[in-house]
Amino acid sequence: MTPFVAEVLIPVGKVVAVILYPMVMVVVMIWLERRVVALMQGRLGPNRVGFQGLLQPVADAVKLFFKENIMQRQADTFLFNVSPVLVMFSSLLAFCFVPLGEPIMLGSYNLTLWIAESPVGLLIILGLSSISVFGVIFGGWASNSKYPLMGALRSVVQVLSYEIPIGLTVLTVVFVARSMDLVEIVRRQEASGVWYGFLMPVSFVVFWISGIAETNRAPFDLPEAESELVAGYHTEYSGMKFAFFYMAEYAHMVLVSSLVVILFFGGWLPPFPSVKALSFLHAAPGFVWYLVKIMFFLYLYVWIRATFPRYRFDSLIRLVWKWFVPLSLLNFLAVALGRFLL
Amino acid sequence: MSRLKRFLKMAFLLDILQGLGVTLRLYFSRKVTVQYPEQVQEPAPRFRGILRLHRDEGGEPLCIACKACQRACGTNCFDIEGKKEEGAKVMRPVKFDWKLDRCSFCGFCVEVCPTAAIRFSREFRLTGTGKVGLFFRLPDMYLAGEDLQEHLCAGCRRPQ
Amino acid sequence: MAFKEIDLNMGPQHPSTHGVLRLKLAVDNEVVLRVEPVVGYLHRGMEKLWENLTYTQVVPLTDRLDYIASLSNNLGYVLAVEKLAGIEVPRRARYIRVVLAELQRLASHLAWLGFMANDIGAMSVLLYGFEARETILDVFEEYCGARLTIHGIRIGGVPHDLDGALVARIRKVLDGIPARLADIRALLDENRIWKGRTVGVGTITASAAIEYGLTGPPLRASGVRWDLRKDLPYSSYDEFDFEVPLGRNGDVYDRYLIRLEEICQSIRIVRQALDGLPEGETSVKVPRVLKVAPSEVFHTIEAPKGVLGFYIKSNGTDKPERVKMKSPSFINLQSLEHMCKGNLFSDVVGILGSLDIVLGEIDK
Amino acid sequence: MPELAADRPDFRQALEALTGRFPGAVLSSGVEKGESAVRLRKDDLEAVLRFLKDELGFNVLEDIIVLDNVRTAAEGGKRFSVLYQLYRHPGASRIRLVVDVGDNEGLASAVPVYRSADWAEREAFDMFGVRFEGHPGLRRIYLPDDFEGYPLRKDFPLEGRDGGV
Repeated sequence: MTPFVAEVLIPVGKVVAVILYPMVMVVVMIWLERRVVALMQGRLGPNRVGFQGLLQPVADAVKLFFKENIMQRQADTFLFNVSPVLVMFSSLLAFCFVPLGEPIMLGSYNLTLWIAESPVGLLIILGLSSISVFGVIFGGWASNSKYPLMGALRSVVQVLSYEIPIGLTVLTVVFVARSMDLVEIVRRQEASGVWYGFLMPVSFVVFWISGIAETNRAPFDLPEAESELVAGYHTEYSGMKFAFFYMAEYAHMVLVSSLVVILFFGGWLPPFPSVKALSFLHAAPGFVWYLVKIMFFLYLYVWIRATFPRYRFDSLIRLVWKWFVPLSLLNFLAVALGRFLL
Repeated sequence: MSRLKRFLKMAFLLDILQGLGVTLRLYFSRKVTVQYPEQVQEPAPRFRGILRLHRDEGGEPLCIACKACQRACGTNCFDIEGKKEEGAKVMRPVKFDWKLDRCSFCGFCVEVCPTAAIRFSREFRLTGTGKVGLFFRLPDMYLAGEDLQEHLCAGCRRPQ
Repeated sequence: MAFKEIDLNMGPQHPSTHGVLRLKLAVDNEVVLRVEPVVGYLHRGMEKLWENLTYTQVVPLTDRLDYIASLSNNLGYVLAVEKLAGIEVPRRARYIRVVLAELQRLASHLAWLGFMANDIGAMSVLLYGFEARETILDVFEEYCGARLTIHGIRIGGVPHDLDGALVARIRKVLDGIPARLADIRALLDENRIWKGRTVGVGTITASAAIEYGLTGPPLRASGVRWDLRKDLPYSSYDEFDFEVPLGRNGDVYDRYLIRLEEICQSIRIVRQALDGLPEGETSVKVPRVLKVAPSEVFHTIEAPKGVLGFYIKSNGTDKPERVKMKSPSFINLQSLEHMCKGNLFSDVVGILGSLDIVLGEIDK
Repeated sequence: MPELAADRPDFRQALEALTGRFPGAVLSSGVEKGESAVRLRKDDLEAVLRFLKDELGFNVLEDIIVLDNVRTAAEGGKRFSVLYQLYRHPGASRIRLVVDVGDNEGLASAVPVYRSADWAEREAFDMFGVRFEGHPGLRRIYLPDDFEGYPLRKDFPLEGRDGGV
């Protein structure tokens, strides 16, 4: 292991891997969403492009790439162009802190399956995910037309008010795991033998539903409500700029799913560690388990989108302020008492 | 009692889970998609496709140019001229112009035709590439199948 | 900060205006202040055309009025002409017309269910509703060869007879619908998001509904018991027994429930009509060139969208002097502003969906 | 020959109340094909409408129909006749009021009495050019506002004017 390889090649390789990982997940997600929603509606979904439609996302990307980039004359050019980048940048950057699996020993070199591990990893991810809100707001506002403006206004209120329950529920996990370092949290769950999702089910449910609202998905997709605001904040976007918004939304979904998996379902830990009979499960590396859990939550995203109607704006806000915030406060209290007594 | 039951239902997200249950069951249900170009759903016997003229067994056209269909048509798609050859028993159409783009498939012409010369076919692929393809002269009224498609795309500039 | 009201343009190209309708909305940050529907984008001058066509040639044009329920338009016009010309239709033809009209009501309500649910976000229900509707359109295709602009009812009777195979197929279709409906009801009826979007939204009281001339399901949702099939029975509707579902507080949720209940009632009617199908001719001999003595008539039927009326004045020739169509969607749309005032912008979509309007019928 | 008004009980009773209350208003009345029609003088229209709605319970104005009798009108007769289809609910009975209007004469609007007359009158104006005084916003409903001419008039060519809007 020459220093050149250890110092330069591996970090660069890891960075490329972290950039590619969400891209691949986005492609998988696009295909998964169209197929699953279709199958739930009694139809087949894309099955023409490539085997069972697997090349459909590629076809979409190529189509969007060659589409003309239209911009409103009165649009604010700088903000109009910067917002897709902002949204994309914040989602991808957050993936640097997401630990994908147990570090692997390459000879003497300890290859860690994440780019950075910082004691405040969780805080950074939450901070980055609220930066993408700026992208949405600037995008909607800079398009200088009424529907995107309304989409942007809705998205501001929705994302900000849903960050409170997310913050509180994350707090309960940090409280129990005594650290904000994601790797540490997974290790704690391994040590304590129980996943926090089962220890604190209320936190998990509130976090998950707020996560859906955070990414403007399914019942909470008011900022991009097709039947009301035509296409919400990205109405005026076309071509690659629209593709950026589109991919960023999926990347954000993958980010929230991986957060749920790490915080509440023990990142890369195989299930039922204590049961001897199922010990063959340990054979699969941590990364595979991490992927399986993420795929379940991504499937859940699509499943919910195919089932539920859309919330109205005021009931959406009433839901968070009247139900989620007090619920997560009480839950935090209960967890605090629990830890104090046990 | 019902208030408590309702509260419990709401608290444990029963309506949400019921909805998810329905979509999951339908996820595994039979799919109804017909893969169109490969599988073609056979239209019903009485299907009102494009109008076609017919000939009797001897190959003689049945149409006697009586213009009953022209009169019955509400959107005047027909423009017929008939001529009686000497020695022929019955008049024959010399000019039989029919505009597909004006036809509303109402079926009056088929009902009113005395010799059942004009009838609905079961052809539903009627897309053309220009007005030229949608205008039918007398010989075109007998086309069917591929040469009908050929005619419909008459005005197309793309090389065949 | 001076209060500034945004005037928003919804349509004419908008995903949920069910055709070419433009809504001029005055909106104060999502709260609707004023709604002004602008119509006329689909105006084809039907009434002018009708004055220059013979009585029989007008029937295929009535298909294109409410293109979701073309058989009901046929029935409405044909009954008016028969009353005008004094044509007596054989009993078997009247029963077949009831079967066709009620099947058309089923298809129209299923299409409405799909559109409205999709507007409020439940996109899967659109597919389930349309899948059930396809089975009914197959019956129409089997019966007279067309699926949307059907032209399946003629002056003097019906063009074809219902043979055994077709009756069996209709019964099979009728058995399939309740199951599909149960799926949709399980998805929507008790769903808190759906109820949150529909209960108490776009309410209209019974007196205001009558004042605005509202008819059909939106009126019955406010508790007014007015169904022409019961009050002024036509085409032997009085020989079938069915209930008229009524709502209590006239909001979007009640209109949703009423149309679902009407689907069940229509199934009952079709079953009774098929069981009691009398023998006899399917149509009476009508002269090819139908000349009608000078007179005038205004005849109404209960179409899926509301009371559909035809005023016809004859002048002795084979062409009507004047044909005026009273369109239910045209009148129901007028009360949109009354229902939307004070609600949120996203409710306008739900309320418009619950009115079940079709622009072909509004613009004529 | 229209049947005599006498044999339709509910119509006869409405007719008597009407002639009692407005002596000169009813010009003629009759029942044809089971439908009752009353021809009114133009200026009593609004009062009769209000009377029918409040006292006799005809609470629904179903439709406003305009006829262009330019060919059939007798010499000196009015060109348009405007028909009001009224419906009584509950009770399921109908009455049709007929009012004759000259070419550029106005007519009292029915909107103050029946809200549903709003668009019906706008359509009548758009198609025939009949002016309804007192209508909150009388303008074209189907055709663009700058369209000249009234299409449903008998003298308007079927194929439209060439180069028309």
